[in-house]
Amino acid sequence: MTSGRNTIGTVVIGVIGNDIHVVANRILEMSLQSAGFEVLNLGTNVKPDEFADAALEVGAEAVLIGSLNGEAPHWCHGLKARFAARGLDHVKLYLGGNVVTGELPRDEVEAMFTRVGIDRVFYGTTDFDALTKTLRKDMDGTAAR
Amino acid sequence: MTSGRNTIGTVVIGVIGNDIHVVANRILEMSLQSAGFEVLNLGTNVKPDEFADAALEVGAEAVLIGSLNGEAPHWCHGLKARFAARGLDHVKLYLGGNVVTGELPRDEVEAMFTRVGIDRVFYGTTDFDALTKTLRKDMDGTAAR
Amino acid sequence: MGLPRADALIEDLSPLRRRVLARSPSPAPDLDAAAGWLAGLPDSVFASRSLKGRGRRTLIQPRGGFARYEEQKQLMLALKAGGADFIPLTIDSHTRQNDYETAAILLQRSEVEDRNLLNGYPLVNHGYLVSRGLSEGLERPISLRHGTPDARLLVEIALAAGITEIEGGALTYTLPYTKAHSLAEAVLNWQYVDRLCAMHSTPERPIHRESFGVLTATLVPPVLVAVVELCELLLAAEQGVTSFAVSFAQTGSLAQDLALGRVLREASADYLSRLGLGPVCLHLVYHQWMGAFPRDATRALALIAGAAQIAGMIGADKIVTKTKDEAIGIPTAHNNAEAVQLVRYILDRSSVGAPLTSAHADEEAHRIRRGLDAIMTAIFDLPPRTFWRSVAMAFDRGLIDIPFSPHQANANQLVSRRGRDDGIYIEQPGRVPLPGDVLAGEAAGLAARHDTGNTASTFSTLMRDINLMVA
Amino acid sequence: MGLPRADALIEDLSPLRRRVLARSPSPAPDLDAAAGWLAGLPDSVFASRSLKGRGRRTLIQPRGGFARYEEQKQLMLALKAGGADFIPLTIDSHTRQNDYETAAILLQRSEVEDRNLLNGYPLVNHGYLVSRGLSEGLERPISLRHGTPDARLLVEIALAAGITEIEGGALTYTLPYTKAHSLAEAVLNWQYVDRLCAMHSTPERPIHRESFGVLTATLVPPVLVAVVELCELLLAAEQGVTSFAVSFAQTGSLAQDLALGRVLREASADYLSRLGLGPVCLHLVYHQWMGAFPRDATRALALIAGAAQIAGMIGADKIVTKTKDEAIGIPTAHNNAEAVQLVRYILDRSSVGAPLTSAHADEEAHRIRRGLDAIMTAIFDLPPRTFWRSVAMAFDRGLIDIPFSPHQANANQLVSRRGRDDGIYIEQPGRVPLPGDVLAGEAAGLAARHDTGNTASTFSTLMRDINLMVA
Ligand code: B12
Ligand code: B12
Repeated sequence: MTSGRNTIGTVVIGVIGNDIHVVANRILEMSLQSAGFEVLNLGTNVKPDEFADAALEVGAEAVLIGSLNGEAPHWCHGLKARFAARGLDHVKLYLGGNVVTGELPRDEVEAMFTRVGIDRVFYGTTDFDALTKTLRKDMDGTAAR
Repeated sequence: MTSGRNTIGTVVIGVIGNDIHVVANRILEMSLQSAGFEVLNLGTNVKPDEFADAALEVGAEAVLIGSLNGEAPHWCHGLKARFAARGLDHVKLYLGGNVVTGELPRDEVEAMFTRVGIDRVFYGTTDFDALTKTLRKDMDGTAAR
Repeated sequence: MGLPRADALIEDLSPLRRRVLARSPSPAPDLDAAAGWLAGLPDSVFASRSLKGRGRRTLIQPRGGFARYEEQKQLMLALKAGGADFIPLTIDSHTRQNDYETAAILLQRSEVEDRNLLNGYPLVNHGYLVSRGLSEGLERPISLRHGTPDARLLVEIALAAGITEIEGGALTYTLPYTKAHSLAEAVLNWQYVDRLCAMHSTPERPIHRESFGVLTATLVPPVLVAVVELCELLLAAEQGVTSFAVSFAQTGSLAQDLALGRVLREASADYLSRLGLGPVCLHLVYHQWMGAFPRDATRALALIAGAAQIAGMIGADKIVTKTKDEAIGIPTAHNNAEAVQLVRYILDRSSVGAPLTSAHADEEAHRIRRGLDAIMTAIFDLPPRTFWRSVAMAFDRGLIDIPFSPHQANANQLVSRRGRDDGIYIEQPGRVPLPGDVLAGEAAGLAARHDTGNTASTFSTLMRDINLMVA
Repeated sequence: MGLPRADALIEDLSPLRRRVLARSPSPAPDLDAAAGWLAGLPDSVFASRSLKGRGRRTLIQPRGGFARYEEQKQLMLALKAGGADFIPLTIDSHTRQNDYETAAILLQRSEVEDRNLLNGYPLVNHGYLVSRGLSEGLERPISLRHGTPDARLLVEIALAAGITEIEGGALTYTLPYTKAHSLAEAVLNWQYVDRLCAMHSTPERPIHRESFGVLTATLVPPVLVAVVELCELLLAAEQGVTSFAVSFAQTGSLAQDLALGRVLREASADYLSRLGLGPVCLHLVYHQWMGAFPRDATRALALIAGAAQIAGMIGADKIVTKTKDEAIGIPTAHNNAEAVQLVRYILDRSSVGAPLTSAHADEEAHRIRRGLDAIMTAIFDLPPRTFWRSVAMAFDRGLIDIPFSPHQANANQLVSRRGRDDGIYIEQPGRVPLPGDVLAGEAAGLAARHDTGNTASTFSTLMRDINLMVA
């Protein structure tokens, strides 16, 4: 990844934990790029510290974390602290995928993760076009701050 | 049908109304014959009076009525009276098959038909071996009376 | 010697039509009411056009009929919303037996008591004027499904109501559906129906006729299905019908399904051209499992899905569907639409391009065709000078013998049961004139039955055979 | 030039085994604990014997693993009661990555909090002694299903626990399941596993090895599945494995399923005999749809039923099943057993005797085989003198290139998408050495796609291709 000029922002993406589901991750990368974002894709099997380190390194405004295999509750615990430790409180944390096992009420799932510092939770099937729009809005907010 | 000597009783069978489902009727005939009954099979499309006439003619102790296509509630109404009119009150009336449309509680279905004079109701899948045993017992009762 | 011939066509139907129409319990249409009404309908309600324009899509037709107009209309709209390509109008069992009186009583009681006391729509009692409303806003052809040996009045009213697909035929709506209706009469009555349909056809928008190769849905050997389908096709072609579908129901054996589908397509075209009949636009319809159904909803759905996949594999023009309620009773509109959706889902993922085959399927196809040709030749060679009389005689003499027909004149001498891979094989041919090599093939099929092998049929194997999909 | 050869067999595994076993977080079995335990088990728990004695039955294996012993045991009994022929032991994702520590923490928390915090059974943490109890009263073989590139310790413990079927392989458990694990190391580690299995095999009761031809379950072209399966078969045969199953997952195209099944069977036997390896008792395993699943329960069940029918049509030795919960999460034991019952119901009614084919399937089979032979020849011709090194090099050089592999060394130059009848075709071969005529055939398959025809792949066609069974 080279930090281009004509981009509307830089984001880090990846799949957290011991998770190897890569299909949505590849598609997400394509979607974000075609929407004009600069994307650093860490791929699968990404540990919390790696996300934080990468965000620091490229000056990402948001980190988009995928979790498909049911491990999200485990790994998201304490994630926010790793960003804080690097002075990255302002970096937006997005989480999406099969973030829990089984079907739970949407608000319950969202509460579960916002409680530990995730800014936005996308539970299940996600329209990536809508996602990029939300992201753009959130980033405008961050930039203005 | 010839009235044999070694039989344990004579029965009339048939499918009532404008009903042409004959598969169970054929199987029932075989089952009853192999259990030793003398069987007059009127086949399909049998109207109430035909049942009563046939029972009178062969001196049947029981009439086994099949109904598969949902017409039973219509045709069983007033059936008993036709037998009574011919002095055949003692003839047992059996009804079996898809005697109603849809799934209803068994006792509700039974009440619906015993109310109009059917002696025994076999709702849905029927074990014909068990049926012949019941029939034999019922006929012993009739004979003793 | 009675070969089917184009000049067997009935010249003037009008005197007869007047007599038939006079019997209507509802206001009768006049002689050209149907023609006028059909001319004003859009292409989208013509079955023959849907079939012709289907591309590689297998079209879907559910079954269903309710007593009251409103309920039937709701069902039709629900089925359309579920994705049905053809909308059924299934007729109740009293109307099928021309017992309009009982139908009238039960229709009235259904309306008064606000519940359904008929197992189908009593079209003759509702009449053509009311029933014209059924196709409004439907944009799909309506198919008349019944089981009526004398369907003359029913079809008069159907056409006048704008129904463009008429199912049935002399053999297929008599042998499984009646006990005592004379087959010879049925043939004459269906000649009337065929002729009527042909009269109401235009070159661009023919009325579509469809046979009902399902017959009794119980152990009917493929070769007899083929014979019956060919006879009805030829009888219809004699009367000028130009859009026709032969059909059959899932046999329970994939090899036999593949084989029968192929033979029906090939033989239909061959016989028409050899006899100088037609041109007829030919189609193939597949009925998913028509025998005893599993009560368990999951199994019923699996059976429905499996049949849809087979319809895709044989490249059927249309599949006629069942529902998970089949073993229980008349399906709800919701479950009926669910089945349509499911079948579409599977069909959209089951196209195969080239026809599938196997050594076994090839062997089955070869044997079915040999048997078919032998029986057809025997029918053609019967004494009568007209084909329709030969067909009736073939039945009387047991050349056509359908297992589990309720008809009292059916020979009941043919005995069939399941053999290799659950296929249906002939154990005793009765008087059906099958050549020795064909009978040897049937015996081999029986010998390869996996559980019992070549033991004679017993009561328990018969029960297992009938309940193939239940247990 | 590195042809597979029987003398590639590892002579003495003992020193290495001691080092591997020393890493166990649970009490480690000693070197001959497994042999002694296996010798005392009944024939009924040996996978190789079930497969050999299956007759014409396609056997059924569900998937499933829970964190806690008791829950896993209940699942196994429920699956047995549902009619499963093989009982799965699916391993959690931390253990798959040799992260026993995280697995231990989550296992403990699962026990304390009385809920399931792992997506499988952490066998290494439970240990062999506890896990021996799993097969008690089961009378069915247990199959180890995981996704572990370094499965040495896992398999040591599995064998000592009485598990007789080991799924996986160097390629199939690395390319879809890891990001950074060196393939060369994986090959060495799987040689260990193969050798270990061979050592614990007796002529009558071999330990069964099974490859995982599913790979990423996402647009993997059949020819690459065939290459990977052949490589793993040959690597296993080099180490003395005598019972082996090649496998693949439903492609979405019936023609490709029929073709791939046939090529896998034929090529497996051909290569072994040509190379003088074996004898190996060969089997074919079919995985029902492994890609993105429909959320709707009815569709999911229909998809499962349809796949079961295909398994019957290709005469698979075994089918591995999914459940209606697939799109939602780890299935309940009840829904898992329901799927097994459903698949049995369909399979019992889907045998075809002779293999099915079609002109398209023949063409597909021919092309897959030509491509397979070309790629295998290219692999054999690589510089290394041992086959295992050639396999690793083939991957490094992009001769083996798997779409949607998460592995960072995967070439990702091969581009595939769906074409004729939803089959998977290669648009850009990257560095996979396919002959010109094969590539022309692939292009023709793409051109015959019914919706877009031969337009280049776009984001929206990609989404449609991936979600073939969802929408
Ligand atoms: C294909 C697949 C595999 C392939 C993966 C190949 C690969 N390398 O990618 C293979 C066969 C190898 C595999 C393995 C396993 N899998 Co898997 N797999 C699937 C499957 C069938 C499809 C996934 C897929 O590709 N979908 C297509 C994409 C486009 O959709 P998606 O991933 O769901 O993504 C959408 C949303 O989730 C969201 N989204 C995804 N990521 C992100 C990220 C962000 C930031 C946002 C905002 C949104 C978002 O947007 C996408 C579009 O709507 C699913 C079940 C299903 N969905 O049908 C199971 C599933 C995900 N797997 C599962 C499991 C458990 C495993 C295993 C652990 C094995 C096991 N125990 O069964 C191993 C994983 C080992 C490991 N280390 O992780 C479970 C997860 C259970 C849970 N979460 O509760 C599932 C749900 C199946 C199940 N019911 O058991 N799997
Ligand atoms: C095969 C079949 C046909 C064949 C019949 C061929 C023939 N001539 O026999 C064809 C295709 C021609 C046909 C036509 C019709 N059918 Co039909 N048919 C069936 C089907 C699929 C199987 C019946 C069968 O043979 N089963 C095998 C035998 C062995 O089982 P059985 O008949 O159920 O009998 C068992 C029990 O009922 C009982 N039993 C039966 N008779 C008797 C008698 C006695 C005395 C006793 C004690 C017990 C008993 O014991 C048997 C063993 O357990 C059933 C649905 C199903 N069950 O899956 C529908 C079904 C019976 N048909 C039905 C209907 C409505 C019709 C039609 C009116 C068409 C329509 N509207 O859909 C026409 C009938 C026209 C008419 N005039 O009657 C409905 C009846 C609805 C209801 N009762 O609520 C059913 C349930 C299908 C449905 N869900 O709509 N049908």
